[in-house]
Amino acid sequence: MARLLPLSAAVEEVVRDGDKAAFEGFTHLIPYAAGHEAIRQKRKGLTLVRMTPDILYDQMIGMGGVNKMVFSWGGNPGVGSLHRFRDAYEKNWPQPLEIEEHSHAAMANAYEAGAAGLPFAVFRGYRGAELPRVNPNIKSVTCPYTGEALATVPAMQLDSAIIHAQRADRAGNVMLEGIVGVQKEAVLSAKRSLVTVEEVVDDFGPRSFNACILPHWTVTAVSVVPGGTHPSYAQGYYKRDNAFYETWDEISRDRDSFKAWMEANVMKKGPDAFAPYARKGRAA
Amino acid sequence: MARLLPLSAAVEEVVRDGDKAAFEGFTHLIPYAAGHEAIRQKRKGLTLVRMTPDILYDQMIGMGGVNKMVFSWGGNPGVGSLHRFRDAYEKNWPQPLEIEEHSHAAMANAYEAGAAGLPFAVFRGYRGAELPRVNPNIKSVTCPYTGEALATVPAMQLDSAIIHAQRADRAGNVMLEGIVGVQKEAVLSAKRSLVTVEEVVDDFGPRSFNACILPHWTVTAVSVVPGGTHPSYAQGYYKRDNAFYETWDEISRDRDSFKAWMEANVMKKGPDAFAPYARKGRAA
Amino acid sequence: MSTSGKNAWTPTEMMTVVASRVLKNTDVCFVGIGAPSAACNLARLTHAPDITLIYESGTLATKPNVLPLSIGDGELCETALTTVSVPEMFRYWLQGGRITVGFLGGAQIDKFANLNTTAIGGTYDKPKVRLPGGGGAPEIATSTHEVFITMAQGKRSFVEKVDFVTSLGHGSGKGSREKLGVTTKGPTRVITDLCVLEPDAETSELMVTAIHPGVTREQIVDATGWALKFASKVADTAPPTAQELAVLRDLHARTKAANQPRT
Amino acid sequence: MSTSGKNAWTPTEMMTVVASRVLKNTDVCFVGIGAPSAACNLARLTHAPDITLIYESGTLATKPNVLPLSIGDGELCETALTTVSVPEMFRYWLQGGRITVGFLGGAQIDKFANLNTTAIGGTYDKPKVRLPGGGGAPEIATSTHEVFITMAQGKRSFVEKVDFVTSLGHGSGKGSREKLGVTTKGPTRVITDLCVLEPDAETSELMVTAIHPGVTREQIVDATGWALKFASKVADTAPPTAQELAVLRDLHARTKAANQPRT
Repeated sequence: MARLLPLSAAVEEVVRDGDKAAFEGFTHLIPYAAGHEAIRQKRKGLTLVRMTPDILYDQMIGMGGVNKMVFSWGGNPGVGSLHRFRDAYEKNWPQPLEIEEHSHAAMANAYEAGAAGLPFAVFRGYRGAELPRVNPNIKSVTCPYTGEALATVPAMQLDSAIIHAQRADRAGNVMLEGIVGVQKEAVLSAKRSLVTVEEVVDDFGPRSFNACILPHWTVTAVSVVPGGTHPSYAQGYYKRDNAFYETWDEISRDRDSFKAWMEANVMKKGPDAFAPYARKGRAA
Repeated sequence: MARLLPLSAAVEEVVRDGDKAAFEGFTHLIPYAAGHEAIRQKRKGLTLVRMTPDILYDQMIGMGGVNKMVFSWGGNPGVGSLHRFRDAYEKNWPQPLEIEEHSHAAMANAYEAGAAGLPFAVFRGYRGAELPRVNPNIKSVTCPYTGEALATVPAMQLDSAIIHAQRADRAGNVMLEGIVGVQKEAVLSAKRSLVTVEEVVDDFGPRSFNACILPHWTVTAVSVVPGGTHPSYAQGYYKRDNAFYETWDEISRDRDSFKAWMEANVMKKGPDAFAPYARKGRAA
Repeated sequence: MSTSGKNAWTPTEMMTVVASRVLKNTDVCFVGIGAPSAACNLARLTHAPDITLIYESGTLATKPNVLPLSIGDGELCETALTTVSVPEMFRYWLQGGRITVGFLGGAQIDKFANLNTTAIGGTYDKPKVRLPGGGGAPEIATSTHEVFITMAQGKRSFVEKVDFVTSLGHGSGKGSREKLGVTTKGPTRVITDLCVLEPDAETSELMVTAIHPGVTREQIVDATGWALKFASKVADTAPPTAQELAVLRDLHARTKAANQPRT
Repeated sequence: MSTSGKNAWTPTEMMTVVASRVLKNTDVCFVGIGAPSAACNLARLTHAPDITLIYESGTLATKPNVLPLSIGDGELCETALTTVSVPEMFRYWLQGGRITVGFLGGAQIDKFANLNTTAIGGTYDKPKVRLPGGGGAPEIATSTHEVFITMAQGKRSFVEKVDFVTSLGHGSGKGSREKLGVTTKGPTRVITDLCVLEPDAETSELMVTAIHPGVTREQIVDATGWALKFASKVADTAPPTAQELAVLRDLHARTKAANQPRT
C-alpha cells in the first residue's frame, strides 16, 4: 500500500545500506532526484542494477556508495564514457567497483522473469559472444521439445527499485507513459519500491484502457518531486536536457571538478533544486 | 505487408484446409464474421486453438470442419456447456473431435513464447493437477540456479491467426484496446494472419504513446466488417450481446435447431449480416 | 427461503453473503464468474470498498456496476484501473504471487478440497460428461495466497474422491502441497449454501466449522458424499443483514436489466 | 572534404550516405545511435519513405524530425507508431525474428566482422580501457536477418582479432555461425568512411567491394590492421548527390538547433 512521503523519508525507508537496488529508467524517467537523495543520505555498499547506467550511476559511484554494478550498457548515451565509472573500475577511485555484465536482452529477460515470479529467464542469446566466458551467471537449458540449447540468466530479485513516473493518484496508483523501459518489471521484482512523480492527481481521468499503471499495493512509497528526472525527461512534461549530457563529459573527466559539482549541486541542495526543470501538464 | 481485402478473399488466402488456426479473442473481439466466412467456404480438417472457445467454435465444430481443438476452457461463459462441442467429443457428431487440453496459464505462456520466437515456455504451473498425466505436451525443466522443477509447454506455432480489432489505418496498421487477451501474441505466433476491423481510418490520431498496435508488416490481410464480432463486442463501439449467449444454449442443444439456425444465419448470409450490430465511434 | 417476510433469503444468497464477509478491504482477489463475482462485488459495495478485484481477462482493480456474465464483459474493462494482456495477467500478477485470494468452484469437490471441472464419469478420454475444463484454476489453486471455494452442496458434487483433479486442494491430505513444492495455503474455506467447511489443522480434511441459520446437521450430512466431520466448536452463521440483502439484490436487478435482449 | 565547392562532403557524410543507400523501403531496421541513426533517417527522408525504424528503447516505426542524442529521446516516442516495453522489444520484436536489418558499430572489428565494444587491452577483468559494453549487440548480431556495420576505418579499430568478442560476426570464418546454431546471415556489409567491405563467399573474410570517390587502395590498406583483400571486381561508390547531402545536412542542422543548452 503506497504511502505518500517526502523524498528524504521515502529514500530512508526504501533504500538501505547494502541493498541490491535498481534506479531504473531507459533514457526516459531516470530517477535523478531519488538518486541524489541517496547520495546525500550517504547510502553505502550498494549493488546498483541498471540496463543503461548513465550519469546518475556515474555520480553515485563517484561519491563512493557503490560496491558493484550490474549492467548491460554503461555510457553517456551519444556522448561517450562514464568517467567516474571508469575511474572506479580501472583505478579504484574512490573505492573498488565490481561489475556483473550482461546483454540488454539478458537484463530485460531477467526483469521480466523477476516480475513473473520465476527463478530464471530463458532466451535465445549470447551465441558466439564472449560474455558467457566471464559471467558465471549465464547458463543454459535444453528445450524439452526440440533439443535446442537456450541461454538463461537468474531472474532479477531486488531489495529496492526506484523509478520516476509522470503521475500518481491520491490512492498511490502510479501511471507511466512513453518509453516505459523495464520500470514496471523493476518495481515488481523488488521487495521495496519508491516512485517519484511529477504530480499527484485526484484521478487519472480519461486514459487508454491499457495504460501502464502500477496499482498502489505494488508500491512502497510515492514522493512528489516535480522535475525530479532532470536531465532525463518526463514525456508530456519536459524534454531531455541533451546539452547537460554533453556538459557532463567535461564536469566528470576530472575528480576535483566532479567533486565540486556534486558539492554545489547535490550535497548542498535538496529535491526542490529540480523544481525549475518541471513543466506542468502535457505540453512537452 | 497487410493487404486490405474483402472478407471472402481474405479468409480464402489466410485460412486453409488442415490449418492449425486460432480465431482468438478473450470474450472481447471474437472474430465471428471471419469464422462464419470459413464455415461458408467449407474449410476442412482444422485444428482450432483458443484459450476460451465459445459459441464460434461450437458453430465451427457443429458444421463439421474441425478435427481437433486445443483449449483451456471450453464453455458458454456464464451460461453452461457448449452443446455442439460436447456432441462432437462425446458422440462423434458430425465427426470425431480430438482435444488437447491445457490450463489458461499454459496457453497464455505458449502464446507469449510463440510471439517471442522461442521453442517452449516455462512457468510455475500444474502442480498437483492431473492434466500432465493425460497431455504428453506438458513437460518440465529444472532451473539451473535453484534446482526448482518448472512446467513447460511447446510455444504456440500457428498456420493462421484470425482476430478482430477496433481500427486499422490506411497502411494496414491495426489498433486494439480494452481486453486485448492473447490476440497480439496469436498474430505474432502465426505464419498468416487476418484482422477484421470495425473501421479503417486515415490516421489513428491522438492516442496513448503505448497503444496496442500491430504494425502492418506483421499482418497478412485486413478486412473491414463493421459489427463483425457480434455477439462478442468491440470496446468503444458496441456491447456484448449477453442475451444472445443465453439464447444460444437453447438453439444449440438440438442438432436440428442448430442446423436450421446456421443455415438461416450463416450459410445464407454474408459479412453484411453483421452491420446492424455495428455502432460507429467511441460511445458504447 | 430461510425465513419468511421481507428479509427472507435464498440459500444462494446466504452463500454469497458469507463469502463476501470473509473478504478484507486489503485483499487482492482473483474473481471467478457466478457466486464468487457476486460475493466479491457485494464485499466491495459493503464493508470492503477498497478491495482489489481482478478478473483473468486482464482487468485490474475493476468496479463493475453490474455483474458480468463472462469474465471479459466490457463493464469490467470500463471500470478498471487498467487492463493488461492475458499473458501478463498470468505471469506478472498470478504467478508473481500478488493475489491474496483466489475464488474457485467446480462440479466436484472432495474431502481434501481438490476440485474437478474437467470431466465426470468414465475416463478422461471417454467421460460420461465433458465439462468446460480448468481455465485458470490449476494455477490459481497454487499461486494465490489462499483459496476460497463457493459451491452449492450436494451428494453428487461433494464426493469422497473427485473423478479428475483439475486443481489441487490439499491433495491426499496434510503435507501434500508441501511435497509438491507448493508454498501457498490452498483452500482455507469452502462456503456452501448450507455451511462453512475448513480443513482440519491435523489432517487437512474438510470439516464443518459454521452452519447457516435454519440448516440442520442432518441436512449437511445428507448433502455430502463422504463421512463428514464437524469441528468441536461449530459456529452459527449470522443471517444476512437487511443491508447485505438489499445491496446484493440491487446488484442482481441492475445486472438483469442490463442483460435484456436487444430490441 | 573530398571535393571542393558547395557539394564537397566529409568522409563521415560519405559513409552515412552509402549506409542509407543499402536500405530498402520494406526494411525493418533496428537502429543504433550515431551514424546508423543518421543513415536510417536519411534513407527514410529520401528513397525509402516507408522504412520501419525501431530503436531498442521500444519505439516502433518512429519518424524523428531531429536525430536523437540517445536511443530513448522523447522525439522517438512522439513520432512512433507505438512504444512497447523493453522486455517486449527484445522478446517479441528482436528475438521474434521480425527485424530485417540490424545496424552495429564498435571500437574494434576484426576480419571476420566480430565486434568489440566491451574492453580494449589487458584482460576482461583488468582492461586498459573499459568501454560501455554490448547493450543490445550480442542478440542483434544473431537475431536480425542481416547486419550492417558502420565504422570509421583505422588501424587501431580494424584489427586481425578483436580483444573481446562482444557480438558475433562470422566467428573464426565460414561455417562458424552455423556451428553455433545461428541461422541468420550476420554482417553482410561493413560501410566505412573509405570503402565498403563484404564477407568473401568462400571464407567469410571481409574484403573490399567498393571504394568511395577520391580514396586510394593504399589509404584503405593503411587504415586496416590485417592483410586486407580486395574483391576481383571493386566498384566505385557514387558520390553523394546534392539531394542526399542537402537532406543529411538539414537533418543535422535541425538536430543541433534542438540540442542547444537551455537558457
